[in-house]
Amino acid sequence: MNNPYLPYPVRIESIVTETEDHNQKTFKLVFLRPEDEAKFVYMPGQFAELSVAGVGEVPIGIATSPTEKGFISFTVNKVGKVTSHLHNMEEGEIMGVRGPMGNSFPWDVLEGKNVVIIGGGFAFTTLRSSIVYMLHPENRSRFGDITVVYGARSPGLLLYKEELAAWERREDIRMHITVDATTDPNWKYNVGFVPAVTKEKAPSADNSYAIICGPPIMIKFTLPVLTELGFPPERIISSLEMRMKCGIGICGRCNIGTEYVCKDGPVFTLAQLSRLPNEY
Amino acid sequence: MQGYTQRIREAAKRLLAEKKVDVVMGFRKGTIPFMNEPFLAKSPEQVDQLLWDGNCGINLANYLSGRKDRIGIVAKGCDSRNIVVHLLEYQIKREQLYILGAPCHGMIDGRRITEELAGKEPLQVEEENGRIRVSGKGFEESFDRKQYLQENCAICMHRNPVVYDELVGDLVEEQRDVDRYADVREVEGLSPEAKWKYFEDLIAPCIRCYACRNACPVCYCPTCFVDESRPQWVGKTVDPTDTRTFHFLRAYHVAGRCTDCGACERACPVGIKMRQFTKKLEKDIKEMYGYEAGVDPESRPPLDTYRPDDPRDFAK
Amino acid sequence: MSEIYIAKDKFPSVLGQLMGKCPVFGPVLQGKFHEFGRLERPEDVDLGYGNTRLSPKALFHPQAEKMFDFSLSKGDPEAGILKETPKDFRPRVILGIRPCDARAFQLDDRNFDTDSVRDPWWVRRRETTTLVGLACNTPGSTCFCTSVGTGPFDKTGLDVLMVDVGEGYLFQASTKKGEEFLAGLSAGEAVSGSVAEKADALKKGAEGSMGTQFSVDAIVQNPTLDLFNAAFWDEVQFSCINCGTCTFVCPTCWCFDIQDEVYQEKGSRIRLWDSCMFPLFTFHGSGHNPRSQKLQRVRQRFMHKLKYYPEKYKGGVACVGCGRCVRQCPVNIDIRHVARLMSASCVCPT
Amino acid sequence: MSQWEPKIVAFMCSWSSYPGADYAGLSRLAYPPNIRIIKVPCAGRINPKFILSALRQGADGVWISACHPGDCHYMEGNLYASRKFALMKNFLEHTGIEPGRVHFSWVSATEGHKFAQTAKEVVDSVKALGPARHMIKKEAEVA
Repeated sequence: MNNPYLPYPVRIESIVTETEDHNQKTFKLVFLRPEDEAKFVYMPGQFAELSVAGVGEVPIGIATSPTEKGFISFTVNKVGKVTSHLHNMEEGEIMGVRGPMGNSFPWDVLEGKNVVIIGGGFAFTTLRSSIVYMLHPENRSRFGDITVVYGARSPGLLLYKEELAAWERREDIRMHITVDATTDPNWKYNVGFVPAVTKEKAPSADNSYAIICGPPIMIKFTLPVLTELGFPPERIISSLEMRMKCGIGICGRCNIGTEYVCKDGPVFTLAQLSRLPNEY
Repeated sequence: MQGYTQRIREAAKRLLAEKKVDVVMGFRKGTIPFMNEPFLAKSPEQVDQLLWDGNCGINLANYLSGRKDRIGIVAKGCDSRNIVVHLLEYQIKREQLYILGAPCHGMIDGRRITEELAGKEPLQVEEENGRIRVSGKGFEESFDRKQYLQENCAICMHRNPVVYDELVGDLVEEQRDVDRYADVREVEGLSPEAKWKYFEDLIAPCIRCYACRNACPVCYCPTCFVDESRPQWVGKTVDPTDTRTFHFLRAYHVAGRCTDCGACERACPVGIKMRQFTKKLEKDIKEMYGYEAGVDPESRPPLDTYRPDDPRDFAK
Repeated sequence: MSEIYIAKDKFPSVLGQLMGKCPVFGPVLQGKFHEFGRLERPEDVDLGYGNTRLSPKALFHPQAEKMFDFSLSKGDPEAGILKETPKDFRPRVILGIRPCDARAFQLDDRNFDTDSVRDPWWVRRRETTTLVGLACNTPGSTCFCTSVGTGPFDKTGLDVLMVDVGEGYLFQASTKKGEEFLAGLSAGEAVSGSVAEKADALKKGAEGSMGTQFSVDAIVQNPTLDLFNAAFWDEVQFSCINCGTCTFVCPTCWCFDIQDEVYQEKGSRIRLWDSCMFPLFTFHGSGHNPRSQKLQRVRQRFMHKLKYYPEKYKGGVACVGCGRCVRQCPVNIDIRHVARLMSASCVCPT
Repeated sequence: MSQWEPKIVAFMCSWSSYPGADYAGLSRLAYPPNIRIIKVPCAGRINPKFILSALRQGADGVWISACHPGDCHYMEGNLYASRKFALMKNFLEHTGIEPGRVHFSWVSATEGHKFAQTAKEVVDSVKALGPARHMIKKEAEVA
């Protein structure tokens, strides 16, 4: 019987420190066995359990897109026992990955639509996955306009800086990068909080879906802006975080009412969340 | 003890009506024999649910930590001692409390009576004139109350509340000639190997549910050592060494603070006599530092102070 | 389905033969309480018991079990790679389990054995186990199985139901596994009319003594958010001390934690019972805790059993009425009382 | 068994016993090599969890050493510690840890001789008891 708790062994191919506070590192992982890689079929918005023998597991969103072959990447915020251990690991070391887990962003529904992506801080990982996925030559024509609002506290805390710059140069994606504040004289993008920038750039709600991931405070103040712009709750999509262990809807801790965030989520529409107990 | 219920209700009604307190903490009738439920009366209309009998063994001081309101609380001897511990440890302010002292006749050990019934299920329990009358389907038996007290109650030397604002019954005579530590001395006399085995057997049924810890009024740490992960001091499974570590440190952590209220043993779903750990510490503290927990609101707890003449013969 | 009768004086030798064929587990007196244990001798089993102190769920979902082992030794090419811990999955019999407890496993199956994910340990143990239940002739005062869709003679979770008819036991098979079990028993006699009548009378008597204590349907009909926001939780939660007793003794509480342990140069990944009563259960790494308050945790337990579960799986509540939590709660929080509050016609938020 | 040498974890106050060990070294005094010293800012810093942690990880003995009463760099840390450890030692022994595994001493920065002498006493006492048998966390005994 297939054991859903058994991680696939992977090797850490590279580690990139993303932010100036060194709290975000991106781990590029390569499967030790090709058959495991073949089984790891995912879509943007899903996550996986990163496993370190003797330390434990931690659920992290998949930062790569399925269009990127030969590896998967995870950007890990240093917070607790497992993530702190990961931050001390080195390239070449062996660890484990279990997944993919959860639903993804609703790609069948998003087809043919304009997509507005709103992200804040380090919650940009599965959003990066989504952008890369949509911009892939085979996929780009399946979506309408792509608008991105991405903010961080300061320029040094933005993830994936080189890719952001590359996307800025493209014609087929509208980028609105912003920081809360900066003293950098060379900063050439926006300054302001994500809700304010969203309001200012006013992406059209026509035929559009909004995907929003970020700190709770950002989400709280951005939702009214989206509503004002005409996005109904059914078209506002978010991804939740929750303490998890099994990641497959069995161990019981990540529920919001009837829904397990690990299996039935982590992606929910605002309409779905409004029907659930406010306990997340 | 008859009449306590009435006086508790009257006092509670008065205190709530006069807005001297916001709530009154006491007990209400339980749904099964030998059990009452801690209850918080918030309005004069609710006070008639309050009652008192020999099944109010849970220590209500446990519910005080961190409260910000003004509380009327029914307190038997041990509850009042734990209120003192809370005061000493700044968990509650005296002016928040209106203590309804309940001089205690000891709480009933329902488990022991149930054992005596050998399979017959008790359905009704009544106390009268020092007897406990237990009845069920097709039987009725009577027990001498004195013989069926919780073990800690049988050796209790502070049945009267040590602090109170008002009494709900007459003070009772304190027990004098009580040998509190006969069982501890028995273990002290064993060889190290036999001691190890004794405690091994004692905690073997433990399921790590933490009922003992959570029922304990002095266990209020925001993060208990068993929940610390960096470093992780103790494993979370039922491995015997981990279970031992838990019980050992739990007991040590309440040293000089434990009033032997028996809440831990009463709460334990698998019947572990974990007072065998705490009583040793209580005995040593009494012998070495002359301190009894929760008796004097003025003197600092024993591990929060020292004396120049403390015994130090254990050191080289 | 077939049935046989075995006289009590012949039963020990029948049991002895059975134990020679496969491991047999049953209610055993351990200290002052009964627990399920492996029978070493036929006389170990005590079928005169009321119910076990802990539920028998540990037979399928042990309180702590190793999932994987691994090496951490430097230079070991396999270091850090998890290997499934070898286990004994031989066929076995659990004898004398109560119908409510057996029914609980079926409710738990919906969690462990789904279309998309199958828990390998749970599923293999379930597949290799034959459940031979013992009907409750005299249900206890804290039992309420008939209020939650099972009963003292309920066969639905069992392969075989045993009824103590005085001089002997009536065995009734209700599954293919049960048929095979009966076929393998020696000394079985045909069931006489008087035995069948007696069993029937016992069943009627036991069920009749219990009645219905609250309406599950009414709870299921009340809207989730009304129940969630109901005012009564504040009163229900006051006395709770947030220990794990109710969840650990419960046959349908399956939640678990996963912990890694390291022993010098090797280690294990272990899963162990966890409890929604513990704050750590939902404590995020960030410090945020969606159920930081006692009220939220108490509500979660009852809502999960009586509202979320029936809603998610379309039927049944995650409670079999065994009454263990009622008897063992240190502060007398009674699920029957809570269920009555939840089934009241209006629990609208105040 | 003849090959066995005890492992002893020693928690030493950085103001007294730790420099005491240094002084013993400078004075070329021989003391047994079984001692693993963990320097702590004051005996008052030693949580009883540390002692249990050492035993759980397989220490055959634990030795705690502080400033003499009255000499604490922080005025009274050692006096609080003295109460903690008196109780702790009794409690460990009451629950089955053999007397002679857990030691407490007062050694000042200038007492190199006392340090070496106490080290020897501690090691001898633990050696006499043999390897630790209890409180050691080995592989979890679970299903």
